[in-house]
Amino acid sequence: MSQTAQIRQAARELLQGKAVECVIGYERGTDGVNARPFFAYEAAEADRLIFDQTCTHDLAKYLLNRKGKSTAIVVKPCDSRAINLLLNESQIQRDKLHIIGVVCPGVVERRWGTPGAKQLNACQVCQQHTPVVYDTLVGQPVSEPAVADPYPDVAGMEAKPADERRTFWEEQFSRCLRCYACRQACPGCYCPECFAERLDPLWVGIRIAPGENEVWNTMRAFHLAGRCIGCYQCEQVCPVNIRLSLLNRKLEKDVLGMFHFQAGMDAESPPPFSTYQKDEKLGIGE
Amino acid sequence: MARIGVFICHCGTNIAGTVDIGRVVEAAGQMPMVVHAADNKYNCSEPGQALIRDAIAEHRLSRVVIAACSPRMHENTFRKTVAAAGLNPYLLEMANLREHCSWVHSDGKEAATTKAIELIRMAVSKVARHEKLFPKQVSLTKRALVIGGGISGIQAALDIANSGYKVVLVEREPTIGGRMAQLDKTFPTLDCSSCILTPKMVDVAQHANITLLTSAEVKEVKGFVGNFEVSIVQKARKVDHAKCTGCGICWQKCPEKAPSEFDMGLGKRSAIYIPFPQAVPPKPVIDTANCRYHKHLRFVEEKREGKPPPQCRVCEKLCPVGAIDWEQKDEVLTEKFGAIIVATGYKAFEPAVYAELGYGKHPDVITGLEMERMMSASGPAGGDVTRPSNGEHPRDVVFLTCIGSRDEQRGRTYCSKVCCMYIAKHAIILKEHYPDVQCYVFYMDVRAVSKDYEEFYKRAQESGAIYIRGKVSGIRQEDGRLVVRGEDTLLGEMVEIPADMVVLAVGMEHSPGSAELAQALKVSYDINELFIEAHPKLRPVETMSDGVFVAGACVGPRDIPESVASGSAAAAKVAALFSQEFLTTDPMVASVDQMKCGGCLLCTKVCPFKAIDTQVLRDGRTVAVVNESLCKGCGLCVATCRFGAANLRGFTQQQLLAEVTSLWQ
Amino acid sequence: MSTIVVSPFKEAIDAVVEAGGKALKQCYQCGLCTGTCPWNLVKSFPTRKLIHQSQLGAADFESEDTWTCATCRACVARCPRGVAIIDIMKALRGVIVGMGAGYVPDGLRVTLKNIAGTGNPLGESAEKRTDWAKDLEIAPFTSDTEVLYFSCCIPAYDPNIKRVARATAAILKKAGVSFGMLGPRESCCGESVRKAGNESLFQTLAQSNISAFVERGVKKIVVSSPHCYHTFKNEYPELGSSFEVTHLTQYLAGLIREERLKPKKELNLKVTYHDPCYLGRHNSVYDEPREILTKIPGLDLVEMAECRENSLCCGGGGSRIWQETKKGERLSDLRLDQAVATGASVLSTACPYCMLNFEDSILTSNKGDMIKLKEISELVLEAL
Amino acid sequence: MRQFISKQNLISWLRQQMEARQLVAPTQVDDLILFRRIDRVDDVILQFQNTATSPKEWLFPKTETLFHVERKDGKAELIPAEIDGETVIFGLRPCDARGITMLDLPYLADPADTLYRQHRQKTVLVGLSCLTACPECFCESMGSGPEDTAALDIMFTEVRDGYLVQAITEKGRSLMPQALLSPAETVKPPAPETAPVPSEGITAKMRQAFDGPYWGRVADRCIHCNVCAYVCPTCYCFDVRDYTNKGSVERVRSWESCQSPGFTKIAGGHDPRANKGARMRQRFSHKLLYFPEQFGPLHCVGCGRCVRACPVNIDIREIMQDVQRMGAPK
Amino acid sequence: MAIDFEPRIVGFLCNWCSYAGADMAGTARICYPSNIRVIRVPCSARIDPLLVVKAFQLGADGVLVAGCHPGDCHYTEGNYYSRRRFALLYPFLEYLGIEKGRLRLEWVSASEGRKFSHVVSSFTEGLVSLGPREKVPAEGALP
Repeated sequence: MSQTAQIRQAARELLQGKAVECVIGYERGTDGVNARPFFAYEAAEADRLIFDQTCTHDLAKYLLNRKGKSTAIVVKPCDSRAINLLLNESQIQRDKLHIIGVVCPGVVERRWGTPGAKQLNACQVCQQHTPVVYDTLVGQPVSEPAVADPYPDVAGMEAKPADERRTFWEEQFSRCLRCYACRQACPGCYCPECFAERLDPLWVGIRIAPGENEVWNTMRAFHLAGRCIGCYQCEQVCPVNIRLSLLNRKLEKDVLGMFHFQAGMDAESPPPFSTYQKDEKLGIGE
Repeated sequence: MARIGVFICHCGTNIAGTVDIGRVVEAAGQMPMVVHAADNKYNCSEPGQALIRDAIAEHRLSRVVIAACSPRMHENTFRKTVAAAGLNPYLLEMANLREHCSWVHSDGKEAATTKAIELIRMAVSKVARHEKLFPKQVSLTKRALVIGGGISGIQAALDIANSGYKVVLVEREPTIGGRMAQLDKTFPTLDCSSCILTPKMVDVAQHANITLLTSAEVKEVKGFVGNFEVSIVQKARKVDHAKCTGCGICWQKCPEKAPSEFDMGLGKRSAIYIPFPQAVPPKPVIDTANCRYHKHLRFVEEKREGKPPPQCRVCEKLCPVGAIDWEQKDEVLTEKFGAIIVATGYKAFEPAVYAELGYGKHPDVITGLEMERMMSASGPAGGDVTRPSNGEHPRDVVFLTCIGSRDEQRGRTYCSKVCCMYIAKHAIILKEHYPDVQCYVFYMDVRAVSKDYEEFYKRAQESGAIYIRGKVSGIRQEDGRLVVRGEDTLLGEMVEIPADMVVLAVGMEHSPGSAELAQALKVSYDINELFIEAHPKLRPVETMSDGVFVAGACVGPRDIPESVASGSAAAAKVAALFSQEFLTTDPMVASVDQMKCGGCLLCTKVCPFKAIDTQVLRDGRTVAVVNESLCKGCGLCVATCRFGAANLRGFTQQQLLAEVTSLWQ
Repeated sequence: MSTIVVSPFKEAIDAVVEAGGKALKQCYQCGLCTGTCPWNLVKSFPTRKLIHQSQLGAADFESEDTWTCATCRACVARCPRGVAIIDIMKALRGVIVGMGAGYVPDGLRVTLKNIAGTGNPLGESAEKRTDWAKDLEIAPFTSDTEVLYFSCCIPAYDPNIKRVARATAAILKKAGVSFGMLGPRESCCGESVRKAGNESLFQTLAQSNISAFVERGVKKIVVSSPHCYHTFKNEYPELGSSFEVTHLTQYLAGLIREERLKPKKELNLKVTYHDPCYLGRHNSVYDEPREILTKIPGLDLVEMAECRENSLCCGGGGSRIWQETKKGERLSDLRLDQAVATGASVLSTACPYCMLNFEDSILTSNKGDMIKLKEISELVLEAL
Repeated sequence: MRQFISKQNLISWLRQQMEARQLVAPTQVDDLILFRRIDRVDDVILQFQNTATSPKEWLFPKTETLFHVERKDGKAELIPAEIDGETVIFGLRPCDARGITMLDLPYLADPADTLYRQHRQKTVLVGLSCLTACPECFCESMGSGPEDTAALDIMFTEVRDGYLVQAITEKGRSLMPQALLSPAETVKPPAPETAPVPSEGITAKMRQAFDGPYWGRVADRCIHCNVCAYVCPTCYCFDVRDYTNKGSVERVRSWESCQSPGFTKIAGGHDPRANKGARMRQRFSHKLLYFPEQFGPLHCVGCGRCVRACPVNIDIREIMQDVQRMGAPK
Repeated sequence: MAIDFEPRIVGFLCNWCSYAGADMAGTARICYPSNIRVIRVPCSARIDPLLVVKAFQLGADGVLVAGCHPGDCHYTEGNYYSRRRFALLYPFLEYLGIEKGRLRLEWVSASEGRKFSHVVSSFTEGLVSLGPREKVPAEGALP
């Protein structure tokens, strides 16, 4: 049975049996090529659900709008980590949730109207092809590949001289429209009021200009330190293609190196900033 | 709009000698919202303070900046000054022109002046965002909990009770008295230990202000200073102490015997027992592991094969008041307290790790505490010291010090403090009882540091004990005797001493369960599971958890006088606390804006004082809420909170950002 | 009373202090090391005093005592302040070797010269290193070979101990293990050389071995000697090597567990096992040798009074194996008595140095008809 | 009258423009094509589908200061912002140019937005007509088309070896030196066709579609990323804030979007459009109902950017179809 | 040019150790460069990384964060958390092109006046040799 068929069957059963009010999955979009998020409320709608390599969205973000409502959700492995993140941060309740985990070989870059040919950069170094948490598993679990160097992009950036890095980021941030699409797409961004939109204290002014853009982008990434689960929705939705993953992945790499922590692998481990080791050597203040 | 006054202090020439006060006053006067800027020879002098008070009234100032010395020096002084002028005392900010500027930049008047102006600008920006703060008053329960009924806990309980406050004394064992009750005599006076201890135990039992809970343990601690809520487990004793008169017939007639814990296994006790004759309360408990009826019950319950052991129930049959209660279960009592004293004491080091000494293998190798029981007139041998192997009197007795102490590899790093002295005591008493005994002491360093201790050591030497400097490397059995082998480091030769008995001067270790108790009380403990004082010198009986005090050997090795002193000291702290009608809390604590809280609850996990609770709002959201009585104002939650919901009064995000921003505006 | 002038050789002493590190300063002179040291069962060896002399900078470089320590590690395991006594001994010797002054035992001088010249302590030709295996038809080592069997120089050359290497090779063949040797490319591991204070020779030997291993594509090494084991596993990585090192007893225990080896023949022997210091106290391998012995049918394993952590040293570590030990002062003689006292007919062990010492003790004390000496591999081979 | 300009001449004309005034044109930035200020004529891209963001930012910048208030001698003085220098925007697609007419409607209507008016007066708009249509283009259904010259001063159409030139306004003609031109000999290539969208009568249908669950269902998948508004050539919402800096006050405006969660939050914290469905309905009602009611035309030029850019495929064409299909409310 | 350059340093000092250490430097009259502007916080754990990022954005040439030595925190464990936070922020800012020498975390106790003055001196020297920050993206500057 194809993954699509398995998802449809699971969704139909869940909706028919009233186990959940809604199944969040994917359906085909208006370009006839790409997938888009879909909320099925009735068993009859289950047949609109699909799964293929264009299912790039991290649907876990939608759970934040459905707190306390029984929901089934289709998740890829990276999205499943988002669920653990939200559970860890007391944002959602596990017992209200039915997780349909999909074994994922990687998804492709979204290009409107044409089938994407290139696998996402993130997927090329992915080390998690089976969801870390699920109730129903769609597909056969695969043994995880050992990726020798999961951060070639970050290492490349680190290797550049400081002034080159500064020039690079100045140009990238100068493009920023501060539309906050990156924030809106991110399953880890759910502050009732974003620091960037606060009037008091005024951390970031409303000017869409380099100074403000730098503070916004730096702190957006830093607020996700030890929390980014690597779905790269932020970079995908950015209308001006800022390389946001280079920021998130740098922090991910350092968090792994310093604190041996990866966000969302389980729902219990204390995140890096909420714990410490007395004798740890972190290369600062020593 | 705030009306800010800036008062710049010359501090004689301390500031004025380096900083151009005239320029600073002029610059301060032009800062936003500053309506008054003035200088003063000494702001902190009475005339100086009067000038400030007058200026507040004259210029209708709503905020004040004092540019003078370090706030660590005079912040409180000036808070009182502005309060006297009718302002909220927290509407004050200090700019540190002395310690942070004039004193350290005396080589550059220009630079120091520029810096002084900027420091004032920062303070002005910050003070504009100050809010009125009000200390809160919290009522308190004037009732103390003492955990541990050893000499330290007993002393603390009696002192508090005598100050007129109620005390609950909780002891894990069936009797109070602790380790001191096991000792024969005490150094350096050689008083009989139980003769000086038992009257105090009786005082505890009879004191109207003391409630004694034996066979009880603290399970859970909630709340904060003045308002603790403690769950105490009263373990099932299977004897109704309300009915029991302590007549003793049950423990005399009980047919089952077990090794006595109190006598370090050297003697026996019955299955229904009091640990020793002077126990308080003098009422027995049933040791269900050894009780024949309980063995029978377990046999039946576990459906074992064969014939069940007989149901004994002799105690029940003989009890004249029907106090035996087989149905008694563990009970949880929840009580309120205003303060807690921890006096959980120590346990003796287990010497089996030193395989070369053969403890447990050679019966004539015993510990110091076993020697105490042996020597005690009320002990299992009635004070007769004999070799466990054959019951004969020993002639040559070797003492080994530092067993488990001062040893990084197999023991504890610290010195246990009392061993040198109790070994000296044993040597003296042995010689007195048995003049033909020869004592040898292998020592590392003899530590005799309190009053009369050195003299006591001398007395041991005079009694004939031979002190050999070195550590024993092996004990072997030869012809029914022990041969103790080690280097005499002063001779530089190996020595071997044939002995009849070897006494290991075992050190002190934390009492079992210390870490769990410390966690429940939110008190820090070290790698040796010893409790950590708030300050080792200046706050030796306080902890970092307000309202929780420590006494006795749970903090580190202590002898009896020190344990008693610390018990009294902790009691004095409690009495001082209880002498207040209300507790006043510092208003410079954290708060959480519930509208902005996203409910990730990381703050509740990181707070070192467990001062953040959760609350479910009417809209269903779960948010963090600060318990202001527990909060100490570190601000860790503020930096942890991504939502910007947590804030710290007196050091708000707005205030700190204003300080930073003012440097570029 | 003679007077010691404190710190006469400042630089030399600094080297010792540095080797002892913080731990040397921490020594509080309790003398537990002296009492623990087995030499004090047969003569006087003031360990504590040497440490104190080192603290003061007053070491006596002309003393025989400098060369006595067999590095058995018994004192280090008990020292309450965790002083690295072996490192201090090593440093004292290093100063003498480095300065070229002071007393060095004759036997040691010759041996070190041999090793420097031929790569082995016996001064034999490197070409003959695998002559013991000539008739065993062992395939040459290639990059496809799974395991390098590093026999140690003693089993490679000593006519009496060759039987250990031969038994080992026979077992490995029977188990179908893909193994080989590097022949003349192998040198002495250098463990005892380092303990003898000759750091530069140790470095040369280690570099030579590491480059031979790397060139030939060695990944996994099985060794007969606990001394090779110790230095390959714990010291070579300082020079950047990263090979998987296994002692033969660990390897054989594994083969038996995986049932690639099945000892079937009943031996009907009472055997006692001597823990080599470098396998036991230095590397905590106590269980595998016993595991092997207990799996041999009909073998009754009995323990000596002092075993495992408290095992008595044979006296061969720390370059002692290359020095003459006077009759009456030989620890192996004491140990042999302990073995005989168990009533065992076989004394077994797993170290070439222990083998040499016990061979000698059995011979000189004429106890050959009371007890036989067998390396574990010999017993295993007999049982197959 | 159509004239011809060779590619070489076009490039030298662009160079002249660049030297005389600020030249803004499509250029490659990483893997995007964006309207950017041009410093090297070689950077101008002449063949492209359409830019990732609309050119509106050159007339209605993402951020601009409206005025300063300075304190002088104890008195406050207001200093309005001035636009200095002229700009030529080259390479406008007809849909984007029509988008500018949409900005004109609210901003130039009395009382005019003075800053926008200055931008508009000091900018020359040069179009480049479309030879191909993208699958998401639907300009023809929205009253524009590949050859629409609305708002343009000059229009170029690519032909073999060069471009047909159409100087539409006086300003356009004055900037186009005849020396570079020659009579047009090549015929204009046929205009591409765009997929039709049912825009007829949509305003009336929208009025009926106000209530019901429809908007909530669409909004389910909306993540309120604001991308639609930021890439749209017609959206014109902004937010205003005052800044203080060393005693001077500055009023700044920046783009804002009706989809952002706090957009309609008012003093006291109340937000009349707090739910996602209401915000979603607002966006399409403004485009298809309120704007036409106030100003006439539908507030969309069919450039297809929002269709392409929306990460969750909220497609205005699909919305229009759905709304058209809806029956009258019961 | 670098010779006349006076770097601007924002120093966040914890009240109990480092601020007291700075006071100690004053009491002992140990001179150091006047470039630092001190902001008093109760504990190094109070320092939100946003404040540091904001200081750099406004134009700070260097930011010093100082707290009690690990194990000596007045609040028992705050500095362990700040150590983690800044250990991560530090390489991140470097990655964004803010040179390594511009952010410094130090442990200064109340008795370490000399250490405080040494830290400020060496930090200032380091910043002088790094020179002014190039193209500080001033608030609101347009491209």
